[in-house]
Amino acid sequence: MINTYAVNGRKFPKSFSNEVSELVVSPSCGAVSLFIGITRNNFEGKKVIHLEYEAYISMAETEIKKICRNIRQKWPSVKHIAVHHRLGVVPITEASVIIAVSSPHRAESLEAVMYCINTLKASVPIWKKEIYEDEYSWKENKE
Amino acid sequence: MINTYAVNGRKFPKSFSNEVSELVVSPSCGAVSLFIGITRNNFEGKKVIHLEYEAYISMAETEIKKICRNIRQKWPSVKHIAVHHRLGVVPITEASVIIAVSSPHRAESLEAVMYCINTLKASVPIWKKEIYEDEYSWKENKE
Amino acid sequence: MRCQVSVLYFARSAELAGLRSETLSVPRRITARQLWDEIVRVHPRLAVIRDQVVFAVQQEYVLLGDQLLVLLGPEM
Amino acid sequence: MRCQVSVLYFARSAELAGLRSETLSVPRRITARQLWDEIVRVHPRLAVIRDQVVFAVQQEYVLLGDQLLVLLGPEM
Repeated sequence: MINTYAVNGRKFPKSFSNEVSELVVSPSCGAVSLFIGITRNNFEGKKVIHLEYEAYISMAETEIKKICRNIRQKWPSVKHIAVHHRLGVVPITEASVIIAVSSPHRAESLEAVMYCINTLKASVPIWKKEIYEDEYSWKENKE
Repeated sequence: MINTYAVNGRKFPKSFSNEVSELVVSPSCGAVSLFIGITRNNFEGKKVIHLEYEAYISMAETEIKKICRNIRQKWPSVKHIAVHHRLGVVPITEASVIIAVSSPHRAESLEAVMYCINTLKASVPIWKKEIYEDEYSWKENKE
Repeated sequence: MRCQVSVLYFARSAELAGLRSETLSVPRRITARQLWDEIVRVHPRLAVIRDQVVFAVQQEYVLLGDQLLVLLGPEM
Repeated sequence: MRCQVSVLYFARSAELAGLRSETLSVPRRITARQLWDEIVRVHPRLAVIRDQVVFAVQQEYVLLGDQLLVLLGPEM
């Protein structure tokens, strides 16, 4: 059982989602579920140029550790969990967050990934600045 | 809006999950959810050597088309859907099925992937033969 | 009136029947259950999977009940 | 009795305060709301985000209420 997590400014390499999913593969697991959060080109009708993420890194990692602990309580059969959040500028169509969870059967990994991204958005101190064509706006990372 | 689906004997290339997730990325989508079904090393305590999948291919593709149609009815904001199922022998820790769905917001892609794999297992004519050390067993693809 | 239908076997049913496809001559007006019985007459070993078999006609699943099938195409 | 606390600012609060971290001297016995008020005294522009601010002390979220904080570490 491994929890892997990182919140930092490193750009995700090409085929990073593949690397993250391989981190959680296990011979005893029939299911890997992934969620990839991506910068999209609009917010409430406004054209987004890019996003910029900022975190209270040490606290963010503490909060992600708590999420991993909760996942293991709720779904004891979950095997490996990987959570990677990128900081700084993230251009459109690039990933800012990748979550992968493995489990013997599919229901647990699917539910755990859903719980993980929802709780991450609600409780981990990461903020995003939406840069529009002529203005910007700081958001909690909820959306 | 693109539906991509394939049921055939082609081995998934390395970093295929990455390719499939890239198939569904769109500038208007903030979320990509993936499910990867993998051969695991045991079934009800018995050691599995590998799995062998067989399908009624043309009907399987028809049923997957129906699933895509249902996803678009249930979650109209879903953008792209990709479903790839491999046939023949699939060794342990290798993927037999990869599903990816993109949507502007995360809830839709997460729910659609969950629906897609559950419905695929329930309704698509694909069978798996579990090869144990000294016996084998044909299953509907439900598990 | 009889017609030719092409029957495909998969997974365990292919193993039990000993082949993956064949053409059978069956009455054109036939229920799903009668059609299954015709098939079992040709391949008695299939009888053991009666309760688990997944049965499709013209790529649509059908239950092994009394509903009348409409056999049109060559494929069943 | 007063103590030195290290205050970190993120996102909009960093922009409004004009800095990302600083050390402030505050009473050791203080409620969350009083601590916020101390911070706003130093950086009046922060007043506008009072209703949205996410406030954490020793890496634990706290509401801007009357609960007494235990200020131990250097970090707030």
